[in-house]
Amino acid sequence: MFPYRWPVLIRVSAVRIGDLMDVQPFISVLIVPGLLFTSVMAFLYAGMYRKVRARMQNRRGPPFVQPFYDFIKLLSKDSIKPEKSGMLFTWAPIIALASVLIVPILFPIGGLSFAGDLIVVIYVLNVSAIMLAVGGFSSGSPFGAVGGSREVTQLFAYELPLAISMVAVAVKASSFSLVGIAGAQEAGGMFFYQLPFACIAFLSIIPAKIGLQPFDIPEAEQEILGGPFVEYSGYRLAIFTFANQVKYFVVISLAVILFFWRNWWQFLITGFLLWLLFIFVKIISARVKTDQSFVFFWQYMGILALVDLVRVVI
Amino acid sequence: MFEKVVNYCRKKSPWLLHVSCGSCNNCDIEVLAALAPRFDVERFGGVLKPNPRHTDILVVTGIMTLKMTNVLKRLYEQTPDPKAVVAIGSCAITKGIFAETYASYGPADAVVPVDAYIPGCPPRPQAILHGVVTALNALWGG
Amino acid sequence: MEAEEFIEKLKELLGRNLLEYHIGRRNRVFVKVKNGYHRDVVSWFQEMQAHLSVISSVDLGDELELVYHFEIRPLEVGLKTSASKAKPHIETISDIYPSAAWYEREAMEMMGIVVVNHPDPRHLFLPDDYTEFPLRRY
Amino acid sequence: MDMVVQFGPQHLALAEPERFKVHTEGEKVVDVEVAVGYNHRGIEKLAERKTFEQDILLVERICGICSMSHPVAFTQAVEDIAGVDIPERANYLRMIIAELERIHSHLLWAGIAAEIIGIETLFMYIWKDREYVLDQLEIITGNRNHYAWNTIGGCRKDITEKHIPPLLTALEVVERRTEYYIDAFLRNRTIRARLVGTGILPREDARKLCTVGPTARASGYAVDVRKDDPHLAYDKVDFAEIVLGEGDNMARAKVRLLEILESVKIIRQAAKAIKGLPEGDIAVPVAEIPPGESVGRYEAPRGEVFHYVKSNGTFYPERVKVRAPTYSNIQAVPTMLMGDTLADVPISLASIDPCFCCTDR
Repeated sequence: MFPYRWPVLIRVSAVRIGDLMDVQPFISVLIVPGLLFTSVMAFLYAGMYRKVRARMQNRRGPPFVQPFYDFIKLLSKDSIKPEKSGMLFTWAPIIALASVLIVPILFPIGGLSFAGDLIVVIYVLNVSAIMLAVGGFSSGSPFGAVGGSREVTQLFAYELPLAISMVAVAVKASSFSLVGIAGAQEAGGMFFYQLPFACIAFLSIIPAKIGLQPFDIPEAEQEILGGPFVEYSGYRLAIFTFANQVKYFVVISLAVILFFWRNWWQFLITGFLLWLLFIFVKIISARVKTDQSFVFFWQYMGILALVDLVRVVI
Repeated sequence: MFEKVVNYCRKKSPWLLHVSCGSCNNCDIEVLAALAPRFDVERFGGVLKPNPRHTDILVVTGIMTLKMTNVLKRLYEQTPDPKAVVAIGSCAITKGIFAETYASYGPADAVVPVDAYIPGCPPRPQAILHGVVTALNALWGG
Repeated sequence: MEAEEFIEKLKELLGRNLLEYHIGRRNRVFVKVKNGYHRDVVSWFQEMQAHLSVISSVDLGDELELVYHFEIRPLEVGLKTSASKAKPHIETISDIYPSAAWYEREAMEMMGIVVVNHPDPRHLFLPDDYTEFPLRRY
Repeated sequence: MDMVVQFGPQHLALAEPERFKVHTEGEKVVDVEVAVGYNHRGIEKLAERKTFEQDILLVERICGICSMSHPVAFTQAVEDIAGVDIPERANYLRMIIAELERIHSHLLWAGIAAEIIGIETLFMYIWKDREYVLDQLEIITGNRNHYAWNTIGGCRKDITEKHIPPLLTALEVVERRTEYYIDAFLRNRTIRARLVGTGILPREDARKLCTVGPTARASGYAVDVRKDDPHLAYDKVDFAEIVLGEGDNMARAKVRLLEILESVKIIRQAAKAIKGLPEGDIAVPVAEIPPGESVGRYEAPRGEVFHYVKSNGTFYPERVKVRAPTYSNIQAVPTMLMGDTLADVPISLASIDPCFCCTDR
């Protein structure tokens, strides 16, 4: 999967979990916080989402491993490529998945780390959001185009508060790397009570980033038939939905690392609890319109994040 | 062995597309009632999907009216293989009480190949679930 | 306004052109008017803020008849005009009641009545290439 | 970018096929083209080839979720022609089943509206509670819909003493849950953000386009056949006619949910009145139908159902004309959608509670 010749210039940081000679970068890329662990967690998160949602609607709901069944079934179906769609139609889901899979490698649970990896995280998460929009545009159907444009407008909406709150955390921990932030929190206690406004701003962005109610405007099934996904089928759709499910896990654990970090097993538990919170928010809220989400992010959340940034800088 | 696993996964996650071609919307509401908590279709992994690209099973109701028939044909062609068609209600099976009408091309199997028939006017949601599940077992059960 | 009073008013308005009328149970009133005079009756109804329920078309054998159903609060009025099958031309009332446009389109495609200067005389329920008139009986 | 988005014949938000071509500039709706006829089954032609008795079952299958309104309107028209007065108890029986159907139809609409704006949970809750009403209907009439409850001259079955207690307990549950849903629709911020102020139909347009039912009453145009032309036993029970003024999607939701509470009140009064009447005489035999014509009107959950029946003395009707409430409400949709964004189109379409199979017959 990953190029064998991993670029030598990455400084291999101190290993938390046991010293595993020089095979450690491959383990951290392929197994622990990397591909295997992330995909298992992604399927678990998605399965939990459907089961808890059903249980809250007093239905029995599907088995926990349902996303796994859906993934295999979608892979086995034949994938139709509309002739009006461009070359990016096939590459958009692959790039989206690849960009989302990079983030967990930088997690402080035994993963690789280097000086400025918080910037890489911000950039890479945006790439996957843009790839969703590109997929929508390249699918050649009006619904896909509307879904793509909505995805881009929503990206602008939540980008400002996201960047500000992350910078606030970085300045507080005086280090732009996740390991550094985690270390600062282990020393000085969790950030969420030291930076409450930035925490609120970041947590409110997550539904928009993942595409959960009340901000899942791009994939609004009822209005534009699934938005960017409208023309996708077969393995392309499987990759796109898997990329989405990985994004569930990645963004939630990013929130835990930035604000609620104590040690690695507490990281897993808080991740599940936070995910429960977001499922609950999805269940009780309807889908707002694009302009309403724009107002919500720019006015309220932007100012909250700014307040905290100023508080930290002074 | 690989084939068994894939067939098992296909059986466990049927994504449905509901196409109403001139029905009295009682069968359509019973199909929606099959989603409701009392007869939850999601227990079998079933989800109602918005467009044909994402679906495996076409749930068809109603007599094939003049305007709706070629829409159904196009939807059938847009659905990727492997797919199945389930005809719900006596209208879709034998045109029911509207047998001598001028405004129909014939029951569902005159338009698309049908894999399972669920009689009733309207068939109860339990009957719809039973029909869909038996269709799944027949097609990919093994 | 009771049924008898309504008929008196109609008689003054139309005189000889009021061909026949019939008062049924639960104040249903059916009034037959000569073709062409139904527009001024309809505009009188419009002044009284009548509610147009529907326009039905009936095949009387040698004539095609349009029945305009209005609801004038206590009364339920059926205003009938008819035209011969050879030349089934009846004036439109969609400029007075906009919702009449669709009912007239249906009468046109189902019964073959030609509604004169109708805003958009396309087929409504039947596909566009459907030529015969299904509801004709004789 | 001027674009044509087509809410095609097959769409998740519409349970039945109907095509709406929406011309938009950016996300603002500029013009709407409505295409009907996908559900046209030629029922009026069929009705002329079947006898009056068979026509009742045919007319019942015009629409599945208002399958009590068409038979009631049809039988009333035929009874007017035959000059027959149906027994007091038959009027009450028909009214109880009609109001039960109004409850389950309004609950059905509330669930679908919640699903369209995104709250799937409210859809699941509402449709779970709708099953209580459907169970009662099944116990009394034998089928969840298509009750085959009417015949010319009265009813075919009777509501006996043992049906009443479970019916009243089910009504308690439904009443309590409806109050919860009214509270949910009015207080949930995200629902308010989607429903208030969208799909506005001013009173003047509602009157000019002759809209009927909750769509008209939500815009302040007081049209209710139960009050204007009292049929069945509506003049013997007291209930409020709910008329609001805003005319937006939230007003239409409020009208329907409040009407559920009114229907529960009506059924309670009817159940009490039925105890006094002798059990058993529920129909009057009708020998033959003289030539004549009449109009049957009934307040269906979506609006006024209108049947014009003309008979020629034989046992086959000369002409049966059916007008469903959505036929006139759908012409108000373009004026409602003007100026809204693309995201509001599905909820505004659903707010008139469209029943396209009634419209196309």
